[in-house]
Amino acid sequence: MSEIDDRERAIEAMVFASDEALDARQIAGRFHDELTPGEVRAILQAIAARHAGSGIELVERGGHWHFQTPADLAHLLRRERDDPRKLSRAAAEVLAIIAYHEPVSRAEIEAIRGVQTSKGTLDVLMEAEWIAPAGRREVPGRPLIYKTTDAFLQHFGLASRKDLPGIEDLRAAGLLDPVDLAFDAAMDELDLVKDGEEA
Amino acid sequence: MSEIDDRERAIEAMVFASDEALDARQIAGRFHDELTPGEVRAILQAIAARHAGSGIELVERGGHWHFQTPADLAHLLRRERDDPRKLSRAAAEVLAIIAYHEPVSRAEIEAIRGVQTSKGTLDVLMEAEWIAPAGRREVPGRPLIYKTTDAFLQHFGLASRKDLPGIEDLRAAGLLDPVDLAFDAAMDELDLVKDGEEA
Amino acid sequence: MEELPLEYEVVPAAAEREDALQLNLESWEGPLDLLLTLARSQKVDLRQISILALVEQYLTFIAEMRAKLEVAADYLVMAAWLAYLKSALLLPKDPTEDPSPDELALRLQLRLQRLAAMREAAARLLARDRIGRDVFLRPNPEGLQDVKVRRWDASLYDLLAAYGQVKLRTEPVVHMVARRPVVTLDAALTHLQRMLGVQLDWAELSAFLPPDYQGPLRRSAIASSFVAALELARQGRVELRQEAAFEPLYLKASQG
Repeated sequence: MSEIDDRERAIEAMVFASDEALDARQIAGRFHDELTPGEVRAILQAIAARHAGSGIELVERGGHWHFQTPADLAHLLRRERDDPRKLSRAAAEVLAIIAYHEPVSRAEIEAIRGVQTSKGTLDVLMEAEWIAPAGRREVPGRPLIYKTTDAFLQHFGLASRKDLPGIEDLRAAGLLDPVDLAFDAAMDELDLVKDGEEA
Repeated sequence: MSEIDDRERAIEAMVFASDEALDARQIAGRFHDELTPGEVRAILQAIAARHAGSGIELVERGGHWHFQTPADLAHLLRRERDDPRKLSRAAAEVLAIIAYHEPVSRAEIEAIRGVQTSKGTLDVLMEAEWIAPAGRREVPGRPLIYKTTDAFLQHFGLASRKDLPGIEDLRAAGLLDPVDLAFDAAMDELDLVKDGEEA
Repeated sequence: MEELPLEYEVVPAAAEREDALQLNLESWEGPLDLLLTLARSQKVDLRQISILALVEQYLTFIAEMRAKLEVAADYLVMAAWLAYLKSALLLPKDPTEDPSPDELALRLQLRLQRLAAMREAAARLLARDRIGRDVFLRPNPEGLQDVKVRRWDASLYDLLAAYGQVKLRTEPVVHMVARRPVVTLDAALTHLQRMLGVQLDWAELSAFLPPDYQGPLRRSAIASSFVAALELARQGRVELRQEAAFEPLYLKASQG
């Protein structure tokens, strides 16, 4: 195996030893900024490439990097382990709505689900650190709005929100737009069709 | 990088994700003994060799294998941060006494200060590396005696202890005036300045 | 859209269950959810779904439930609204009606599509490779440490000032109280009264002072004489005059 650069070794050890995922800026800081975050990122990518196909992989989640086992080995490793937190159906839906629509208020979540959201549901998601308040919506009542966190991306193995399954298709289909907006669009289309027929 | 054998990947992931160091027999057991402990050991050695020189190492301790970061990188995993603290008045007094009277024992310091000196005060000065023990006084009890260090001279910008101002200099500088007298003197000076301005 | 296995499988629609008695509304997350479940049982794309058929299914279901169980209010509100929608859809179209039943149906359809999209998104999210289930982290990392290094700070001035205070504290202290020359109030009163007999016109306070009083003694004499003048004025034996604040103070013996 070719000689590994000292800085690459150091960064590899840092990420390996860290008890939480690190981002390039944190790592650069540990080098007293002798390296730029950009350089750190390039080195992280080199490390990830070196581990590709092995039993350990270096992955990026929301800009933060950590080592983990490859998913295809899950069956060998799952033994004697507790299942991760089992989400209720309501919690899973609320989480999905926040992830795909963020930031959203509770009222907006309820508009999609057609049912009131119990306080407990948001609490469970906040306790798991998958969602966090993201300020207030500047509308009457100034409702709190929520967004997903880096821990959410990490847990679900997403490099970024763009990786949310099917998000592009949903957006393209207008399924992430509010009903009012979709309704107006549908009516416009209908009018166009009618106009076309009449012409 | 050459293709890594599936079993090698699996063993690597197992050791990585394990709470504790694993021995070859435990690993073979997870493969339902399709591998002999000897084969497992050979694979572990191959994994260790693959990581040699990187920021992660696979090591054997008493037949049990685990991943760790290389010892020579330990300093990078610790980050030292300065935590500046102002020296207490008591510590400044003790330091000054040692500087003016060195070498002195703790009992002598107390006699000069007129108050008891806590052990912690001397510890702080030793931690700052401004004082150091300088042997023992050949009197009953053989008390430890202290002197100032080169670091002390450096910190306070002194070429040698002879540069410390003498008692007369201190008096001239007003440093031997009682605090209230010194205050009055300062006020007088202020008045002079004001008068000057008015004139 | 592709159907994914849900981690939480929904309760089958009532029609598929023999023991409809055991169904309860808690199986659904509200009326919209029940509608969606019914819609899925039609096994057609939500965009092609017959809202009328769906509404009928819902109303039938709620009617059955009502016979057997206490039906939650929001299900009944939905039922009432859907009954209205159903009648509107069946009646001949009234162009003046706003919103039109078709528009209401479209809105319902859009809502169901959105809920279905999120339901599916949730399932796909939960099916991802999750930490602790599919991928594993290092259980006991060494951790990165931040070590604080204490750095003591003091200036040479601090040091010398501290030494000065030590010296001062331990030096034998002698208090010398200097005796200062003063003119007492009594002396000033006596002197002033005597002088007023001589001086008949207005005169400045300083004119009443003995000319040989100099330095601190003179300052003391001014102070005492001033107080004495106030006292004599109070007794009505002297008049005081001053042009303005800080101007010279003039005295004159009272007439009569």
